Amino acid sequence: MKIKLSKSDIDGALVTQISKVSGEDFKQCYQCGNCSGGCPVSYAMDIPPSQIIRFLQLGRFELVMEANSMWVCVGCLQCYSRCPKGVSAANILEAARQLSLRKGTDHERIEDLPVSFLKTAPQQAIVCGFRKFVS
Amino acid sequence: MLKIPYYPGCTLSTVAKEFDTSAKDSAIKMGFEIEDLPQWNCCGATFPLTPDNIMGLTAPAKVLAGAEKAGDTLTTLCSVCYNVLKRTNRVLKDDKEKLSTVNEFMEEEYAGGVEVTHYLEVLRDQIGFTKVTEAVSRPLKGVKTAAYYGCMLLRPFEDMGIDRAEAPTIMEDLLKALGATPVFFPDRVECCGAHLAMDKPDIVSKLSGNVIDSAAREGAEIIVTSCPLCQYNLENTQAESGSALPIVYFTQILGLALGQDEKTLGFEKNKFSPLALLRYKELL
Amino acid sequence: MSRIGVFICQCGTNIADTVDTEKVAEEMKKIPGVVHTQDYKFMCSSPGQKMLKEAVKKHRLDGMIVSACSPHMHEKTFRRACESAGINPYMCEIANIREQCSWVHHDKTKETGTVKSLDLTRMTIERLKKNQPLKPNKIPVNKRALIIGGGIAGIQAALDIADGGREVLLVEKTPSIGGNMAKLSETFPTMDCSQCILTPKMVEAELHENITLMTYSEVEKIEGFIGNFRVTIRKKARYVNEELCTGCGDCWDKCPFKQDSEFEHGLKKRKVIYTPFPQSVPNIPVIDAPNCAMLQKGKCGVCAKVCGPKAVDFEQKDIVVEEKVGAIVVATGYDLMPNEHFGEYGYGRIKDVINGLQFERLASSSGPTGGKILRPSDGKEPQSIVFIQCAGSRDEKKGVSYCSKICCMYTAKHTMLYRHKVHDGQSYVFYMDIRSGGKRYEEFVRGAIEKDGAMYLRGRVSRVYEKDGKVIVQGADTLSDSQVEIEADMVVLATALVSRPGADTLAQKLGIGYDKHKFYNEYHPKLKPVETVTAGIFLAGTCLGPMDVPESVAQGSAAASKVLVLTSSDEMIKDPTTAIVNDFTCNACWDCVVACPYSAIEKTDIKDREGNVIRRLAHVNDGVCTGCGTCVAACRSKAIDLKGYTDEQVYAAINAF
Amino acid sequence: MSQENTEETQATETTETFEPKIMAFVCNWCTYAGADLAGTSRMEYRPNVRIIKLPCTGRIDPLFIIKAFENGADGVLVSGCHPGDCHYTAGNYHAKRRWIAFRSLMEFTGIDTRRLQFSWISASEALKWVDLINNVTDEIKALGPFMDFKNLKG
Ligand SMILES: Cc1cc2nc3c(=O)[nH]c(=O)nc-3n(C[C@H](O)[C@H](O)[C@H](O)COP(=O)(O)OP(=O)(O)OC[C@H]3O[C@@H](n4cnc5c(N)ncnc54)[C@H](O)[C@@H]3O)c2cc1C
Ligand SMILES: Cc1cc2nc3c(=O)[nH]c(=O)nc-3n(C[C@H](O)[C@H](O)[C@H](O)COP(=O)(O)OP(=O)(O)OC[C@H]3O[C@@H](n4cnc5c(N)ncnc54)[C@H](O)[C@@H]3O)c2cc1C
Ligand code: SF4
Ligand code: SF4
Ligand code: SF4
Ligand code: SF4
Ligand code: SF4
Ligand code: SF4
Ligand code: SF4
Ligand code: SF4
Repeated sequence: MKIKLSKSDIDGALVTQISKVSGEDFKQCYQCGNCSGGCPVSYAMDIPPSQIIRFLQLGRFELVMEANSMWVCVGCLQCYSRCPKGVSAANILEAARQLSLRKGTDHERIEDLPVSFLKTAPQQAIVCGFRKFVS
Repeated sequence: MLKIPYYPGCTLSTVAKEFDTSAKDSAIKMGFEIEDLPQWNCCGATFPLTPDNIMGLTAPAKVLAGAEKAGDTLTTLCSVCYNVLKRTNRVLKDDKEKLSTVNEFMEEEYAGGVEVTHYLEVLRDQIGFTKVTEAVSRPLKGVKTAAYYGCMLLRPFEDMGIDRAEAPTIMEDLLKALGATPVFFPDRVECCGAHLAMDKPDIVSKLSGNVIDSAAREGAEIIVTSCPLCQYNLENTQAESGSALPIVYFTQILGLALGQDEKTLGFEKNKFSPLALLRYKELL
Repeated sequence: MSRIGVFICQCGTNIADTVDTEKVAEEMKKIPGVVHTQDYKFMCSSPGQKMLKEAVKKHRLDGMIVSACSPHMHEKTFRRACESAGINPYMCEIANIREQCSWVHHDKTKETGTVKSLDLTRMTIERLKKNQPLKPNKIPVNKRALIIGGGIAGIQAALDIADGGREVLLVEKTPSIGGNMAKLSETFPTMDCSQCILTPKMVEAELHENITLMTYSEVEKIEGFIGNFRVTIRKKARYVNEELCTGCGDCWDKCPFKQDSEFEHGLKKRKVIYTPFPQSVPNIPVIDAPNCAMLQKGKCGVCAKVCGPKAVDFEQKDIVVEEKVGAIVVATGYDLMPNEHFGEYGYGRIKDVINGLQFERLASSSGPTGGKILRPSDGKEPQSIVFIQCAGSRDEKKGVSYCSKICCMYTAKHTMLYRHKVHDGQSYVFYMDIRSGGKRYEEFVRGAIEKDGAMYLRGRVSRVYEKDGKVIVQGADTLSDSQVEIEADMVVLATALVSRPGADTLAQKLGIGYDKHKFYNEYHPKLKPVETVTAGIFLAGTCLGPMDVPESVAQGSAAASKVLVLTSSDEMIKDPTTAIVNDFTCNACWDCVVACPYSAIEKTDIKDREGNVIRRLAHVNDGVCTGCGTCVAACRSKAIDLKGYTDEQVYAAINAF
Repeated sequence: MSQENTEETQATETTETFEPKIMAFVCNWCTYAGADLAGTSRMEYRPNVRIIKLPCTGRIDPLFIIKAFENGADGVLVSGCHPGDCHYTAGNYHAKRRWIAFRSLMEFTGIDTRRLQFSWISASEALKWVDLINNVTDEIKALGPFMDFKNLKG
């Protein structure tokens, strides 16, 4: 990948917005990779958490929004708990989800879920899932 | 008798009823009572991770407002409820502005006067594990029991503070008090996959599978948890993979040790009941 | 040697458990020359030592063996006891029957330990028979010190030594002391202004009654050894009489010719008669002779005409002086790697690609732009600057293999200075690693990133080129796996620190070691960090390798303390274990001279009464010799021996085996 | 073991009961201190070695080694500071060069070079010292007594 980097990218509006929504300052992250190292699902992400933050540092908002990472993140807070800088990748991915959902596009539809799941699963799973995946 | 206001939450009122009843019955055996809040609503089952999402705080805030009327502490059992209520409470206590915004959306105002505790904390800090041991009539001698904490009971540490986030012992200490042999296994604070059960079952199988393998390798015979979603994910994964460790709520094991009739403990709902094992060990 | 006493220590039960000390004492009595033997519970205790002394008197001993713990433990104790009993301390030898016998052979029957103790004691006795009384060498110490190099390290060393009451001669090659630190704008990690903290020290050095400054001077030759060096110094002609000059500046105001200023790294011109910078110490100009119209072509002389006190002196010549000093501190500092190393970065070709010290000058309020960050090509304020770290460092192929250690820090500093001066400017830093070990250093770098918004990119820059008035930088960000291109207004290279040109020549004159990068070698990197293998010569600052100001200052002080220790007494006592040449058998093959790692052996001439050289001989300088014995093994004529470890002594021990 | 009774016993010795005599030339700063440390740490090793301490391996004259063999050594050990660690900066380099030359000389004179061993042992390598002594003792034991020089001296 080739990036042309300029001040307007780094301070881009969308990046600023995701920073505001998540409450996280991307500059804090020093790219140690602990979050990606501990994230139980980074193996299934298009872009692992630390690199998500890297792209945001570089102003590459669109890459973050295209990746599946935010939908795979399970919100376990492993990343945040162990981050030496107290940066929460979880918050950042949640913010990405929020920005996507707040546009009104749902990530999941209740109709698509298996009936067996809906019948047996603990309520909390369904409630939580809908909070994460539906606007 | 000491009465503590208690928030059951959706799942414990339905799918995980046995968690609720075993805890209530056990409490009585130990000389206290947990009492349902007269009125409650779903906590939302997820703490909003973006600070600008104030709406996400209103549901748990309502619970807290209700609890405030019942007393100054509120106890819970489900790890997720505990997490959501405790973190919300913290935010509202620390951020007066947020508190007043949230109050604008509620009929009853919350003043910030509730302390959220987990049933485990009640046992450890208010009752004391030695008292628990005294109440034990059926020690679980030699039962190798693994405590699975998962995420929500512990993280983030600065908000939850129930125990050390990476090396907790509260459940193992309880197990010891019950006469069981706690099994410390590496994956006990790793994630089970949680709500991904909804649309990414393969991820859940993998994560929960890791947890079970990790416990099994250390010789666990039973796994206990305090989260219905963990219980669900672990049990389902096992059903798929063909291993057969009983995965139960810690209160069910507690009930057994306190000598409750095993028929009241709801093991029939488990895919793999621990009763056969306990009988084999001549503990029943 | 006839009357030897042998004392066998039991060390409580430490020795006695596995060695039959009584038997050893008995057996040793049978050896010719041994007149007294005794075993005892604790030889090193006061009663034990008293016993030794009494035995010396009673049995009229002239040598003794103590079979006890390792000589590393109590050799000194027993030799002192000997001395106070009136025999030469070097007539006392230790047989190590504890660490190397009783403690490593656990045979409770005592058979093993006893047999070995017998052997060890006997070998030591035979050796002792060949011992000669030795006298520690006493070397007179000249209390003056020479400092070579007047950067911050040298200045610090000079001030500390001078404050300690010793005379100091500070020799600086350029017209002013101050070194590289004088060029810095503000300094990490506290961001205080470099001039503000350095100038007072420079002035103090100039005014200190114990310090003699010799600027515009160089050391040409060094002879002698610790405590007794003779140094030849060339004081280059300044063409200005230092006594008369008042530093008024009329001369350089009027001089019609200009040259690039070395101090400003070409960002500004200076006159042909000049001081390097306004705060120069001494504030006395020099004439840049090769460029002076008067000195080259005999036309001009403007400076001389305008000089009120008539200080300009075109007739001045270099002066060569010889000075005697007892100790030398070398603090000759560093240079930045020269430009030609950075073809792909366009240094020297693209005007807006500069190095770190040039940036310091741009940022300095006394610099060519008065502290405004303006790019050299068109004097415009750059809206974006790319900093390239490890330029030349950590580049085994084209540059140097080592890390220059301070460039991570000064680059972070530069981004801060830039942000403070150009508020909406964006800086980018390409780095391989960020090395900010040190008190408050990591926090400093994080401040540059988190507070001052420097964009750090993990990767090296591959090339830099010009396009439409912009400097295009092409590099990588390995963290995002991407190739990165930045259109910058200016590029600053965090150029490698290298040793001074000529560092090797100076080292050879001094007889000190240097590594392949021509940084000077410390005696021991951990335990003797400011000493050299040549006794009496110490090191400080960046001539040892890259380091920052705090470290350079610490080393200056450390070297000073070493000098003060050395000059604390009039004489130096040295261990008598030194080599000695037999004048009759030496055939002047110089094998020993080559072998000696300390250059302790001199080639000397034996002259007859008329002064004709009749013979040449090796001669060991006791002041320098460390007693390693390498020369002895090298000499094929067996003409050189090591006192305390003579061939005779060693063979005696072997023969007793 | 005094010289007399060594010779006495040797006559009747079989390889099993043969206890070799080993002479070690070591430098004062590294190996001697390492051997001391083995003692301080109460390690145990074979008792066959006798140490001669020298300031530096650079002091070791090849003739010392020959002399040791002449005097009944069945094996000789030379040990000093690791390259680069020499207390005297370079003494051990000189020593090394000398030994290399000496080894070929040994080969030439027909002495089994296994009887002469070189090693670098630092002041902290007590364990290495112990292993070295044990191994060398075993090896020399296997080679049997060294008779050539003794006979010569006879
Ligand atoms: C761009 C840049 C920024 C820096 N910023 C900082 C900072 O913010 N903070 C910090 O702590 N450090 C900083 N440093 C490092 C700092 O410059 C050095 O640590 C310090 O100047 C070293 O001092 P020194 O006395 O060892 O050497 P030098 O300053 O090099 O002094 C050596 C002196 O010896 C003289 N000399 C050389 N050879 C001879 C000879 N043969 N005879 C007589 N005299 C001789 C030289 O002329 C010179 O005056 C920076 C370095 C660079 C390159
Ligand atoms: C794992 C590790 C590996 C290392 N490896 C290396 C290496 O390979 N190379 C290297 O150069 N460095 C290494 N170091 C660094 C090295 O250990 C230190 O630089 C060095 O030991 C510091 O010595 P010191 O004298 O400053 O402090 P210390 O060694 O801590 O000594 C301080 C002494 O003061 C005593 N003391 C403390 N308070 C008081 C008091 N109030 N009154 C009286 N006495 C007191 C303490 O008991 C102690 O004996 C390593 C460090 C670590 C942790
Ligand atoms: S753990 Fe924290 S600092 Fe490290 S990469 Fe992740 S977010 Fe950045
Ligand atoms: S919260 Fe999300 S990103 Fe963080 S560790 Fe858990 S799954 Fe990974
Ligand atoms: S002299 Fe050495 S061996 Fe003897 S008692 Fe003292 S410490 Fe022990
Ligand atoms: S040389 Fe003369 S004119 Fe120049 S500074 Fe000195 S006194 Fe002034
Ligand atoms: S004589 Fe030389 S230094 Fe003086 S003014 Fe002329 S050119 Fe300048
Ligand atoms: S200090 Fe930093 S910039 Fe300088 S060479 Fe080392 S790693 Fe590179
Ligand atoms: S090696 Fe021996 S003979 Fe040769 S110069 Fe030195 S002392 Fe004289
Ligand atoms: S003993 Fe060592 S230092 Fe002394 S002269 Fe000989 S080789 Fe040089």
